[in-house]
Amino acid sequence: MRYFSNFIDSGDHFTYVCLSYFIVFLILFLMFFLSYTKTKKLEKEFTLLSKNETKK
Amino acid sequence: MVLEIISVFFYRNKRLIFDNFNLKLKNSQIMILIGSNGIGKTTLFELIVGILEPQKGIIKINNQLIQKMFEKKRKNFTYLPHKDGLKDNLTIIENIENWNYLSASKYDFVKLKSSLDYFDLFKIKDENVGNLSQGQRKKVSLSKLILSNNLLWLLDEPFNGLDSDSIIKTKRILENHRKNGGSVLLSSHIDVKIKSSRKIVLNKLRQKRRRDICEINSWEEL
Amino acid sequence: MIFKFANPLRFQKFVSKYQPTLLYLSLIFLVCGLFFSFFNSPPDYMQGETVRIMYIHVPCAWFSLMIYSLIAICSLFSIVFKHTLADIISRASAPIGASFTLATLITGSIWGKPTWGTWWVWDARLTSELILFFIYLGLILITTSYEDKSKGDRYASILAVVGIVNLPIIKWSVDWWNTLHQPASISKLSSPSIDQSMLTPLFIMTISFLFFFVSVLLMRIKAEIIQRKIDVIRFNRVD
Amino acid sequence: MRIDGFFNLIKREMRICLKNSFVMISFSSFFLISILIFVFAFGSGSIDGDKLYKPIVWVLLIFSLMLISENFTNNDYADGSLKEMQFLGYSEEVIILSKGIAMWFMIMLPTFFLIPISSILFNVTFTNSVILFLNICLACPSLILISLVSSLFSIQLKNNKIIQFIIIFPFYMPIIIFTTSTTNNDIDGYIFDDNNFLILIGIFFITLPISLLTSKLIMKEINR
Repeated sequence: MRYFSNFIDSGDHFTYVCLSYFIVFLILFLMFFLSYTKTKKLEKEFTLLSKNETKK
Repeated sequence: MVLEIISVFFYRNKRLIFDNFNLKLKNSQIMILIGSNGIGKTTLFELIVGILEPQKGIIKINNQLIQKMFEKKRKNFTYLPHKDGLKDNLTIIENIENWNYLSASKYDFVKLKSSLDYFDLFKIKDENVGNLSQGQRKKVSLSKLILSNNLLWLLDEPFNGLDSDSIIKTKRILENHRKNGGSVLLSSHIDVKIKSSRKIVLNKLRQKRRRDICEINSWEEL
Repeated sequence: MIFKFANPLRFQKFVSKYQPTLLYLSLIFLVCGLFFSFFNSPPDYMQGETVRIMYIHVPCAWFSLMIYSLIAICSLFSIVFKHTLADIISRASAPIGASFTLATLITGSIWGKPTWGTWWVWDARLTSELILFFIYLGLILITTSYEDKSKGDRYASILAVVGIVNLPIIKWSVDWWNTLHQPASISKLSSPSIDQSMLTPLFIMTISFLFFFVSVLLMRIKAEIIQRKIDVIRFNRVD
Repeated sequence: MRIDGFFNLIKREMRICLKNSFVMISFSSFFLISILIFVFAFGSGSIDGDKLYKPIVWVLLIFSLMLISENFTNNDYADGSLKEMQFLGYSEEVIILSKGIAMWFMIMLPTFFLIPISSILFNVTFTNSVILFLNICLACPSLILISLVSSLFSIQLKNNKIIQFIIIFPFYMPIIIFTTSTTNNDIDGYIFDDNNFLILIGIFFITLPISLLTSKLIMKEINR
């Protein structure tokens, strides 16, 4: 806890560290989110297409 | 046997083009491949020449595998592709000379002159190829045939865009070549008549069969 | 062995079974790592509190290199054996690698501002990392810009194999040239030159990122396989 | 591979080059006009010539290399002569090598006149321009090979310029770094003691096999 309170008091450095953590997690989350939506969309499309195929 | 194609199987772009295709070409024989557009005539020539490799099957020229032929041995056939490889801003004679150097037949100006004369091209030999019409371009590339000393000729659509007069002239060259013991494989999308030649009609592979293959390809490979 | 997974159906089942678990594991490790990095590690006596950036900067850098070497190995495999799975893996992991590289560059420059006084220096390691980012961009562009997918894959694999020249330059640039960037602290596992309390968050973060990478990679591979199936169905319909 | 086949290829490339003299003219006029634009943009008063001259020349050279490399590969691909050379039995490495030699000739011949003229415009000292010229001589072969490979990469694409640039950029960077650092070190008069010249030659010997190999792979891929 002592380390953390020191860290919060460190002023300028605190913003730098928080900014970098925020940016990294933002990038990784975006990566995850984009691939997740892409997968879901493709899965939907595939089930639709394969249904049509079997009907024929 | 000059040219031998044994059970060639080839697909590209998920599309099956040849399935168990066989062809044999003997000495002093002219063979005409007839088929509609997109059937794979050009592909067949490229397979023979070694630009493409078949997935299965063997192709032999003079009883030698084409993939194992190196520069010098490759000079024993003459292939005129559909895209003629003529440079627009070079004159006719420069183009022919370039081809002559690359195909490593000996430079012989008299022979060159006679070959250009045969199609009445010697008069306009200093014209840029870009200014010529489609038929004249074809004539320029056909005059390479007279220059070459090879026995096997592979011609992709030689009669495209020619007038009737030069079609007759071309046929005369082919027949002379046959009499001298050479053999010719040529393709055409329309029916042409040449004396004592064999015809092979390429048919489109059946729809269902093609589909099966395509499915097998994508699933097995995954 | 590898060809056992080559069956797409089996692979998809595997992915849908284990992918969420991997993601949860990564989240758990992430929370642990955050706790360690903020509460349980001391500030560096030279760099001060900014040393905490290192706990994400270093794993990102490792992964940017590791993913590239994965792509390069897959590309070599695909050039030699022409196996589609290798193409799919390299296609799926290129964007992830690019995002890790971007993260490395951004955190590095944020770290550089308080420590060196500038956002960016044309130092060997930074430059080579930037080059890596551009190679990733080229890979992504070349795979997406071809109509015929297999052709794009083949070109991309050739490019990836050529680009492997850059990897040793990044790895050993700090040893070869005397640069501003500090040399690797954990080169020897037996006696690392940094303290134990700083090592724990670093490794926990690395493990968390590893799980994240694997789960996203699996998801992207699955998407790629479905995409190819859709392409096959569409292609058959056209005929 | 017989050696006279190689000479035949070079002869062919040179003949096409000399016939396409508009390429050389357009290259040199592009170079001169851009230099003039830079001169006008800086204003006539105070140009810090020695410092700005080298980067400007390198930027222009790289862009013009990219533009010219298209003439060698894309035209050949379009009219089918690339295929023709392949089925006539010339190996892919030799084709690319002959193209590279022809292109080197085509770049170096105008540069020989362009560098002095533009260095007069920029008020650059004589030694500096000589060093720059030497640098271009040494670095151009590897740059040319890389640009040929990258133009092969994008030969079948419609909007190929951007992709070509992005592919080419990471591989150009080390060469540019070393060339510019050579020209910056010459203040003391130690020109030829510099290691960077040796490094440039070394880079050429690394790029030569790699680019030949990749071009072989790509040219096999193009036909497929």
